[in-house]
Amino acid sequence: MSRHGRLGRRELGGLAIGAFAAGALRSAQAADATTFVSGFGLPINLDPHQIFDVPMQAVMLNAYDNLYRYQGDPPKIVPWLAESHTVSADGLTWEFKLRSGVKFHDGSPLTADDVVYSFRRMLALALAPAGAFLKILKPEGVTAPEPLVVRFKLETSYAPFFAAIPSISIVNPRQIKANEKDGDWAKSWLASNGAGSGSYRIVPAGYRPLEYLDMEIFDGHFLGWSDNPKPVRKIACRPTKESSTRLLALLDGSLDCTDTNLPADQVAQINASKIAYVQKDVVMRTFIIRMNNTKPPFDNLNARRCFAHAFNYMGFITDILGGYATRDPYPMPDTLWGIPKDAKGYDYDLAKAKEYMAKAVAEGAPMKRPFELHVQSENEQSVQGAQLFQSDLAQIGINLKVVGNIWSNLTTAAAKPETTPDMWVHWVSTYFVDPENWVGQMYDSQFHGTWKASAYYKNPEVDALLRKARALTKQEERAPLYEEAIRKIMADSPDIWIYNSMQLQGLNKRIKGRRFCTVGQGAEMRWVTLAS
Amino acid sequence: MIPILRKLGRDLPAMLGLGIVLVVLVIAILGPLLAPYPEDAAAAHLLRRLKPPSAAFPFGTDNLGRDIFSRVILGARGALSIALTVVSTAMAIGVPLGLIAGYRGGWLSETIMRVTDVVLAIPQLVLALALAQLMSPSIESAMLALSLTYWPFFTRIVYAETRRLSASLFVDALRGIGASTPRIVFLHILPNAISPVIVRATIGLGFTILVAAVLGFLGMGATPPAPDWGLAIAESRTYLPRAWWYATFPGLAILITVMGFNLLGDGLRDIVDPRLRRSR
Amino acid sequence: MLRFVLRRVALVLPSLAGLLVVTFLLIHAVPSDPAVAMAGDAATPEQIERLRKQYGLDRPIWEQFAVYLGKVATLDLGESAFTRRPVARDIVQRLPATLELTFCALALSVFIGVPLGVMAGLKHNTWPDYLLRVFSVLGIAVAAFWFAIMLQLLFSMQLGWLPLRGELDVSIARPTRVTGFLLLDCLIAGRLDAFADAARHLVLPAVTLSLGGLATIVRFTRAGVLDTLQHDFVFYERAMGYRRLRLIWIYVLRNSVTATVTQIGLLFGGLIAGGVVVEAIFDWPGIGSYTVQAILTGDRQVMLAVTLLVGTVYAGVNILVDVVHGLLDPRLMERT
Amino acid sequence: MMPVLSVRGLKVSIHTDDGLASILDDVGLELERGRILGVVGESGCGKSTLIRAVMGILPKGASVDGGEIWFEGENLLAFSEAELNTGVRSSRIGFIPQDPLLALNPVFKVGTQLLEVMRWHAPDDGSRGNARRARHVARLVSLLRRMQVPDPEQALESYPHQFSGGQRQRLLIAAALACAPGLVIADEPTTALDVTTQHQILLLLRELVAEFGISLLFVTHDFGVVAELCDDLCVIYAGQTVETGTVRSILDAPAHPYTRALLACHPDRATSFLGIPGTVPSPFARPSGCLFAPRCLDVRPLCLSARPPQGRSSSGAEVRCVQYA
Repeated sequence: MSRHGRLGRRELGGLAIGAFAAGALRSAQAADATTFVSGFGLPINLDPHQIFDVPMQAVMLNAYDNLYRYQGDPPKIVPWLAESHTVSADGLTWEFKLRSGVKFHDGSPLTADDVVYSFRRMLALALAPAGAFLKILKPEGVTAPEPLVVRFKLETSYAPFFAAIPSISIVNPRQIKANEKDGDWAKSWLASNGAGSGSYRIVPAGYRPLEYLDMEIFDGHFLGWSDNPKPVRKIACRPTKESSTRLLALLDGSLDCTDTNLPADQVAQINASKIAYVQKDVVMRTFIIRMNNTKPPFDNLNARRCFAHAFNYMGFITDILGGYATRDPYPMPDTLWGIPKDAKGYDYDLAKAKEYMAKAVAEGAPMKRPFELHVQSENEQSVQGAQLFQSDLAQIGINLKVVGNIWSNLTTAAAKPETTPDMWVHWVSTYFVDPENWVGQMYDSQFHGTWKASAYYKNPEVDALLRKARALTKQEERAPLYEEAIRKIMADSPDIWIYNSMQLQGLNKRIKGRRFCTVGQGAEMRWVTLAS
Repeated sequence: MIPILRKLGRDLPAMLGLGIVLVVLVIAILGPLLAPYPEDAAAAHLLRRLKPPSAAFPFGTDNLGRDIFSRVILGARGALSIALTVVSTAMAIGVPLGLIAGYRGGWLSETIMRVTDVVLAIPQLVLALALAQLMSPSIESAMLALSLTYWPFFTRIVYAETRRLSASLFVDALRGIGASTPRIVFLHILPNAISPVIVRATIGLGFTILVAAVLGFLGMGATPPAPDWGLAIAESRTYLPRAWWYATFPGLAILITVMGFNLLGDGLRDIVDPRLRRSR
Repeated sequence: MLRFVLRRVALVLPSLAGLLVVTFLLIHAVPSDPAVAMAGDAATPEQIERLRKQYGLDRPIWEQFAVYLGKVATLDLGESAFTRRPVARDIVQRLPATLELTFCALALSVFIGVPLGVMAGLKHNTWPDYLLRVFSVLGIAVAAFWFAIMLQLLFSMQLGWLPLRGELDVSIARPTRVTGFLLLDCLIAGRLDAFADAARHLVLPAVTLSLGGLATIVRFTRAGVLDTLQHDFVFYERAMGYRRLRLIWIYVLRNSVTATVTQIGLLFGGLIAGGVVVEAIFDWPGIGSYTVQAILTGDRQVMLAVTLLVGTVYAGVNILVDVVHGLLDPRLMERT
Repeated sequence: MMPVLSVRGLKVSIHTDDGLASILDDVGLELERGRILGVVGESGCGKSTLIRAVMGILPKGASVDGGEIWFEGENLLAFSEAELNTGVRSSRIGFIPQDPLLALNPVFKVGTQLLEVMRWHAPDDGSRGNARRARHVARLVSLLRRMQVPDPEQALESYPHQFSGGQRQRLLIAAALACAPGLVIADEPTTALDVTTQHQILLLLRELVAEFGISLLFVTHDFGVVAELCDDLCVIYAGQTVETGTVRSILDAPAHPYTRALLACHPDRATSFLGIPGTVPSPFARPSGCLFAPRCLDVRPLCLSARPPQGRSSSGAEVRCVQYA
């Protein structure tokens, strides 16, 4: 492996003596062609039934299998452990036919009973991944009528059910039961071990929570390895905590890929190097400034419109994000179905903002009070966006205070309208590819109390449309309902929708065969080859 | 007083320190008048992000296109008020407690020292977080958290020195001739124990500015867009090493200010310390 | 001496109990709800409510404290709400890494700081003294992360002498865990290659972390030496013809380091917290980043356990400091 | 016979923040072998500086500007610091300090401190390593026993603060004699002690001078002590020797007005309680004439204009006063 621009290495190298010198030479040759050093973040634990977030995808997609899986860009849901599925006309009964001959890492066969066990475990733990299922699926609703058939009997018709199926990993009940304590479904054990059938197997000795994780290739994976004769044999997850270390490690060759939150300001520097480049992918991840619609003046439409016109969307995207994002005026990714393409979003126009402000003031809205905008202080981009907003609002005489805060406090505060800040900033990532993931959970008033619905927006017409769309199974029938709901939501301007993300990831040039999908953000490793 | 100033006048580094402190004070007071772009305390100028130093922007511009020179000038007030408030509050609590604990002995001393141990052992971050949440995150909550975690340092130092001194012969002698306790403690022990206190305090001024920066970064202290020096360094990490000027100039500001206080502190220490005075 | 140590150890328990009460109250004053963090991003309010019940978070605070105290008494620190692992296990895994780093940093600070401090004291108000004073201010005023990045740029990127981050190279197998201290484990396993690699990984973080302590030690040692040099015994010892080097490095130094030793004790408490930034930049798998993560996710069990742990380490170090004080100056031992 | 110590015309000045201070102006004295020479003067007259100059340990900023210091036929001023440290201090010149508590390092055992001195300065008897150390311990024990320190072995294992003032002074006397020097300099060694202990120490010193064959330079401000202990006397005022001679001759017939005034103040023979009017002249601004003139009861016009010459009194003492010129 060659190292980039090391000036005067030969002259200065003479000074390095003893073990240090020997070690330096060795580490330069260390990264071999079968070990992939990954910079993806680690989930806070390894149990796919406890955690459901972006870092978990990187573990799940490699160490576990699921019935269906999102593949490709744009994402398509494709059969994985299941060969096919059927759904009854009323949308309540789903049957999945499993592949035969699938083996877990311990060599035992994967059957319908194991799938049933996995879903029941997920429901019993009732943690993040269960969010989409708890209301519509009871444990006894999952059954295995045949060794390779799994049947789901839903309580109510719920269209996003199928979209959420890939979020559930199938675990090995034999390993789980062997490590169970006091009927805890082995949640302590699985938090730092693996019990799956995926392309890679977790090495428990190589795991320290949030620090590092080693995974080894599973030669007996059901897909075989004929499609990738020279796969990565060991994935060494070594996430970086600091943005500068991440950059240096990539340029130094000791990191094969960064995580997917590379700041736009580092793109040029990475692309200028001989060893790495920046991969750009459009993902479904929207950036939003929330407004608490219950707190005056945000209960006033003109006031909300005033704020929506005061954000410098293009300035933020072009200058601060270096153009690495797309302006998305809708409340969900504009690449998703269900978007009313004719609807016009809000643009940056301080004159209009002033007009709306005058109207709002005339209607008695307290526009002169100081406002608080809470940001996630560890996230530079949210801070920058807030400061930009603050600077523009100051020009029209609105006093905005930027308050640094942390995610857990913000989500706690968002549980009640009184404690929810005037405004706050967050992203909405793809948990499953369905409008339900965005508008469904953000603007249906039954979700008030969750951070996704923290605008506390309530419009009975929108509620009705969203609920109707949720109960239908056919996309053609659902799409117009979402389009209409979104038109109404946009007219009410409950939040400030800013952009849909472009994912920036630094990659070593030796990486070949990477396949990208917005779910998992390119973390699935089974097709990757490392060129020597 | 006059002889003290005269002595200080002959101490070259101390004069340099005094000069720096005075200049920083003036900048802190007149900041908005001196800064070429006083509006850059809050404004954003996207078109001139991360520009290297030039005639128009002697220290370059930051990630939102703000003039770093102006922000360094505007930041002096915040830095001084944090550092001075925290250190003087901590001293006001810590020094008397240390004197009492060191001189009195017995259960009172034990109690004070155990409480000190408890407070010292509370991780600063946990305390800062709790206070930030109770008072809403702000520079004030950070200052309070820092003061509350810093005073035991003074108590411990003063305690150790007082214990050493009150064992010494001259204090025995003073007791023998019937000097009152406050007289012994404040006129005889305190001046002898003051030297490490001044050293600690001058170190504290620097630490405080930096710790406040770390707290700010975790959302528990100075918040953007405040032109805080420490915050600027913390924010600049993403842009290092390319935008070297972003961290360098606020860093130099901290360095020079802290150095000013330290040099002055050393000079004062030499003057206040009676043993050193005797040798002159 | 033994009685003194026993008495101090006995006093630690009430101190730790006090610490626990204070921390418990503080943490509970924070509005961040651990149930929300536990439930995860996609959770519904019902899920959160269920967790709150399950973990007794809906009970009155004194009841929660009683339950916690009962568990701590049996050395059960509970389970982390987010890693789902026993907190004790997480800490046992991570603490050695932090202690190893802290200890090396402290050793560096002492072995460099004390001689420099003595030199500055001896050369009082001359150029070497001024330079050392400025140097020690630099140590305080330079932000650790800036310094760390500069070290990385020079020694890892430009010169390639030292690794950029981490504890051990990806290609080197970890030695079997015995003590948890990586360097020790390498030696126990007889793995000199791993030892050399681990030692190389330790250099940059330890140097960075030593910076603040170094400055403190230089300044306090300097002040101590200046103070000691005023004493009559220094003149007497010169008059009796003590060798200059022995006079300074044995007879003067031992009288000068009381305050320095106090500071070293205080630094030890601060170093674990101060390690947060260093651990983050060098991806050092220690307790600092674990604590920050716990604070950011509102994980009360971890915050309490870390506080308790830091408190215990701190109390231990300070008993040690008092013992060292006693060894340095026999008069102190007689008074207690 | 050649004197053990001979100081001639010694001048020492010191650079301070307030300017150049003249500490010793013109000091001369001679100490004959086997005798005890008392050096007497008020505080601030330069006694300590005289001792420091002889031992070559002047304070920072001080320098010898003139004069000679002859010790056993060698010019001490020509010695380098290293030569003094290895070849003179302790081994040839012993030192007894004023305050035994402050002079002992508080954090080391007495034995450690005394052995440290012997390790470098005790006469070489050919033994090495542990044997040498054992011999040193044995010598210290016998010396301490001679000094009437109870339980000498235990004493070596104790810390300075564990002794009484008198015991500590005995320890330091033992230390001064440990390496068998020819000359011992004592800097007001009894000032910090009570009268009974003081008397015992003086008796002890008297005996030791004969017993160990040493010469003793004894600095004090107390004529009573001088009368009890010394053979010869040297009176110093404002950095100048004003009168030297035998104790007998000077006490019987003090010649210099300063000596007379000092003696008049001594409680044993006080004629008034007034003391000497005025103060010692500032070292920064010495008068051009006789330094004592501003305070002298017998001042003449000549005293104010020129430095007085050296003269001899009827009793044989050397006197710096116009009256005896």
